[in-house]
Amino acid sequence: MHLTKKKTKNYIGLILTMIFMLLLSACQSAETSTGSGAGGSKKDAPIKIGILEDQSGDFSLVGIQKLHAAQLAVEEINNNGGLLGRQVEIVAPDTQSDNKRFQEMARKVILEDQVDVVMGGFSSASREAIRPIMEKNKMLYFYNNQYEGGVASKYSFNTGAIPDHQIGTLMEAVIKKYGPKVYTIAADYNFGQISADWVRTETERLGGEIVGEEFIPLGVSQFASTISRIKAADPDVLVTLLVGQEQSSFYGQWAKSGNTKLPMATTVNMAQAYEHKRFDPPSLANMYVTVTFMEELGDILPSAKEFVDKFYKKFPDDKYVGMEAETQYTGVMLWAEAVEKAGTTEVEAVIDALETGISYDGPAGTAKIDPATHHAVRNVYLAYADKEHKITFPQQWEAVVPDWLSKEKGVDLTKKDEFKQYTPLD
Amino acid sequence: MAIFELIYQFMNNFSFLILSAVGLAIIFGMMGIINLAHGEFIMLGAYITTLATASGVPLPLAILLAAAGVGVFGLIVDRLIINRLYGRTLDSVVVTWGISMILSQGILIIFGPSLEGSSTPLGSISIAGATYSTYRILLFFIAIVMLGIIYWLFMHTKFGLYSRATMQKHDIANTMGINTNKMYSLTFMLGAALAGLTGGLYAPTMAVSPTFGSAFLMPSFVTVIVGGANPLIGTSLSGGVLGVVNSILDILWGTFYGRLGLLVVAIIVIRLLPLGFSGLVEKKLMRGRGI
Amino acid sequence: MSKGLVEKSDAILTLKGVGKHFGGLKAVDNIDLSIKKGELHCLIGPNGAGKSTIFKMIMGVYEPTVGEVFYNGKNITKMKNWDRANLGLSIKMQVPGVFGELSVYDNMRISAQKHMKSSERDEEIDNLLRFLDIIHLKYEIVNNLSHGQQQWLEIGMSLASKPELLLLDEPAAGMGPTETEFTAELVQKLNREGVTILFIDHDMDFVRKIAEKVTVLHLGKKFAEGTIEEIEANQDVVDIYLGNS
Amino acid sequence: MRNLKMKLNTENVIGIGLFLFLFIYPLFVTPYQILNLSYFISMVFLTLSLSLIWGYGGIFSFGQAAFFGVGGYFYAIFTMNSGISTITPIGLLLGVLVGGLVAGIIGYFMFYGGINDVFVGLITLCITVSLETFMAQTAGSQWKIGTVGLGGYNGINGIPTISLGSFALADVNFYYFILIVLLVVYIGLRLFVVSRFGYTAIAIRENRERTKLLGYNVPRFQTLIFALGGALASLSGILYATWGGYMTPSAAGLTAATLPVVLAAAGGRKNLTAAMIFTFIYYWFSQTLSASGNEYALVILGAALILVILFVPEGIIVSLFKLGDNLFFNRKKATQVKAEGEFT
Repeated sequence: MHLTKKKTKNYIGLILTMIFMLLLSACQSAETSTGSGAGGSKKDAPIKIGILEDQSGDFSLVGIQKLHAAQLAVEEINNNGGLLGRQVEIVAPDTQSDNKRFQEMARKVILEDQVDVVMGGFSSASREAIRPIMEKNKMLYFYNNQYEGGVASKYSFNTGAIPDHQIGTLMEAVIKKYGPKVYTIAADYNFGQISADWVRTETERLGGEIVGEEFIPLGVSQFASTISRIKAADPDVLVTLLVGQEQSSFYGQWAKSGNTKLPMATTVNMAQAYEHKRFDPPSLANMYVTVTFMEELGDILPSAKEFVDKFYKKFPDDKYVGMEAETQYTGVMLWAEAVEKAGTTEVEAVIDALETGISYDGPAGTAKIDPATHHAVRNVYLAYADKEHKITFPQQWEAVVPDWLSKEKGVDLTKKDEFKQYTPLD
Repeated sequence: MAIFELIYQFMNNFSFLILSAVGLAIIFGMMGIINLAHGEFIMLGAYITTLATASGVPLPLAILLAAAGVGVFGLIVDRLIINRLYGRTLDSVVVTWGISMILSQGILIIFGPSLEGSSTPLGSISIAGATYSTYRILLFFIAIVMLGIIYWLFMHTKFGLYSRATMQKHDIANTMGINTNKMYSLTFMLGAALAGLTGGLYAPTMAVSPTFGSAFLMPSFVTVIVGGANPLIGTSLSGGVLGVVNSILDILWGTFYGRLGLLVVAIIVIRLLPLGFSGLVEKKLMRGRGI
Repeated sequence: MSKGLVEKSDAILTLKGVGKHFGGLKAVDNIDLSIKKGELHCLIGPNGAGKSTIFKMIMGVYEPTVGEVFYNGKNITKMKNWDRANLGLSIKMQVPGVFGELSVYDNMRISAQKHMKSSERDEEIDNLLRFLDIIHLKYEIVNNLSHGQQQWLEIGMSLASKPELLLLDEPAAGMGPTETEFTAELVQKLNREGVTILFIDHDMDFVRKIAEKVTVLHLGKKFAEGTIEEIEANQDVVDIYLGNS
Repeated sequence: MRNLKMKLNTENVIGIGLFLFLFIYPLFVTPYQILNLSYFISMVFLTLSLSLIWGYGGIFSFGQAAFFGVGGYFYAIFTMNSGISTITPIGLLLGVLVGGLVAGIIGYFMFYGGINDVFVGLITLCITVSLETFMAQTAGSQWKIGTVGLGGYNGINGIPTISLGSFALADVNFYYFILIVLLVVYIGLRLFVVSRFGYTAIAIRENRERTKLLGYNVPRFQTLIFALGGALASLSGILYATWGGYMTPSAAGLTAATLPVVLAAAGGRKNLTAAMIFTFIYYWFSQTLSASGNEYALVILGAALILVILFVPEGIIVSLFKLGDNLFFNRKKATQVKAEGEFT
């Protein structure tokens, strides 16, 4: 008797759970069916952009900014009458900072949603996860992000900052000002290792010397031993190429151990994850970073100020407008220019249009596609944070050309298709 | 000079390992539950502290608030969910995984992907020409004091007696009139509160975000694995041993080997002493008493 | 089952100076014990006398702290317990060592498949279940069985491994009179068919009925040994043990 | 052989139904959906591997993700080094063997060392995370095996698909290939669990010490079944690597290590069919949530898992099977299906 009673109770629980799950999935499928229902005739159907950004998980800090930037760009395009007379629509699944999810969603937006271009990805791993899918499906892909450089692929375009832009300029500025002894700490993965290699090459070219180099595994948040090693080496400049929330704990620990005098140089901090706003001063005191854009650029550049204002008007709750947001925005705009020029969204035609060296006067000045490498010619600004984390821009470089791939590796994508990533470590 | 370095290193590693592991160890040791939401409990503590300091609460109070807040949260979670799973160790893995998903995404939805941190309090001190963060040295002593308090709690209070009895033999404790369910609830609350305390203590030294807890998860698991079921003896011993190993490898070969070293030590220890250091010590004690 | 009668001659199992110490406690202290082939031998003694510990050392669950165990003249002191089982040693434990979540058939099969060909396995299982009079429960989940039925099942599992030496730890514990009667007949029947049996029991009526030889343990030591009549006549034994009841 | 006879119960009806459905599925859907389902199927092997060793063998492991990684990386390095497409099936087979071997070695050290229960879970968790930590820092040129760089955190891409002769298995062909592999593995496992070995595994799960006393060399069986699980997980990794042409260290991360445990537990770990079906449902469900870009996706997923464990502790699919048995099949008959691997 007792047994049957318990059984019944179990089944009630089971049925309730099932109903709950069914309800949930019902809402979901209703949502998606309205999303993908707009197939229709190609002529007046909207043009679709697949935006794959991490709206949750480790990388959502930047991912959400980038999604918002894309939404802003598309809204502006649509308000100006759309592209080729058609409206532009965004398909934006959440990739959850998960590489597998990137692969699933890349296939989904290409094959099911039939988008005309895919943009997105923050971590290099997520880019590498989906790049083969782009190439296999002959899909145009914009990686609007800073990264370690070196991707030479017919279908991939990068509109962000790469070592060509950031490291030569940065090292030149800090070595000239502070001296030749350089200590590098970098995240122990592709981006960190490759960037550190660039730092080494550039330092040696400038007559400097690497007095120490250390790689920190991702996810490490305690830096006591690293800090004591740096102190022992007594460098003139500390280059930090740290990545992720955990590793950014370095700065607080660094400042706390009484080292705010030593200048730091980086390519990653402040402009992306606005550490100078999130951490109390003087964590990032005396830090230099080379950027293609950051919110504070609005102080010296009217176009940047206009962009920042537009952004906050549309997304008043956002906390910062960073470098990757601008890159995403400019990326969308460059693609739009190319589509207008090609008169179609056909991938091959758009690539040809992009390879004519299309340019766009964006928030941070003119950005222009370099046809041989599929990267962007950009203005580079040196940003400096003082003890109060106030940002100034002591130096800038006009139209830096990303020519390492073409000069060192002989890549010319206008002549020869390639599908690989070169690294200085090879 | 180098010896001060090494000592400072060790103090740092030791306190980090102990503080990240102790809440997990108590829940695992007493209840046999592997709490995969441990990192998120720590994260919650960091959020409470950071938000409290931002609204003007002094830091020490804010840290205690984190412990209390997460403790209460732990109690609620226990009453709603965990108490239905006593004795079902492996089911609790799934459930706590679910809880951790809800917590980290929930915090992301509510507070966004990051929080403006507060700076590390206290200055730095110089010893033999090198400077060290005072707060971090303080953390070491806090870890020691905390172990002391836990020792007192388990060895000299009624709660401690009952919970040791419950840990030893669940059914016998029951027949002795101990309400084991209540003991489990209190234990879970205590473990959660300690996680909250850890989050509060480290909030001023690290970037606070919904993934804050993930930095603690691996070290805490390794410490508990090496320590074994006894949350007091095991955790402090394993914190000590791992702290030494980590510091030495760190100084000799860098952070990567320090981290890999932790995992390798854990694997070796389980292989040699499946019950961790607790098992070893208990065996020794038994022998000592016996003959 | 048709091994026929074996002459009660050579020792099948010999314990030489075996002891088991837990910390300072000597649960079993310097025991010498010899079981002859074909014997039906009983271990008795008050609680904590070390009876079950001896069984566990014979089966290899515990390793003796001192002393040696011989089986058919072979030193098995350090042998793994599964190897002992494959030599023909089998045990029915005090707390029923059956797989409670599984069916009777599953339990029997787990034991039987190790020791017989799959072609004869199921038929042999049916035979054993019939022999134990639990064939009607073949597909029942073991947890739903009565205590007595679980004990018989465990004896059945032991038999499925075709043992030479069967260790029974309290085979009649918790059984009613009829069940005890049945179990006693069962044990005797097995012994007649050639299985050497060493068993532990507290129920003196049961012991009196079936045991040929009795060893009395007290505080981990061998206290007395002999036929049931000799033991019951021994005043010391009565004092420490029988007198209590 | 009486026990191997197919019994009419909900599990089998649904199992057969599912495979029939999967075989005709490509007739009705878009190429994307076929491709997507191939991905789900490749992950089913991972759940099955855990269901086998945990549900049947009682070994609780977080290590399946590590063997998944070993398989994927081995296949990538082997086939990319050779550069010949016809060698890919050999890469597949060798990869499965290597995964089994690695698991066997780890299992040998654990089980012969007397490690069991939750400690196996903890040690395998350490191994998995070590593998991830190690692989993540292999970006440099010193980390090369043959001509293939390990690629560090970014992983390896451009992994070739499996080719039979000169016939590359892509899209629908890949789908049918992987489906047939699944069918073979599934039937193999169903037969396995009613075999002698399967019974031994179940006995070990139910009571390890007792099983030893019945004459079974328990550590050896545990090592073997763990190796078998490793081989299956490795197969899953290889199929995943060929599906996306990509392998990454995060495949052996903490999340990846936990997911199979969650799927097996929530679906019903003691039942292979249930584990398989739940994997399909979970992947479909979580993907749909993710595709919608809904910020509550992970919250909903977490809540659903908690509800499942609280209200249907045996696993949701297993409970549905039982409900089905009670409604549609004679209950007495249903309890007699013991040998089918469904132990109540």
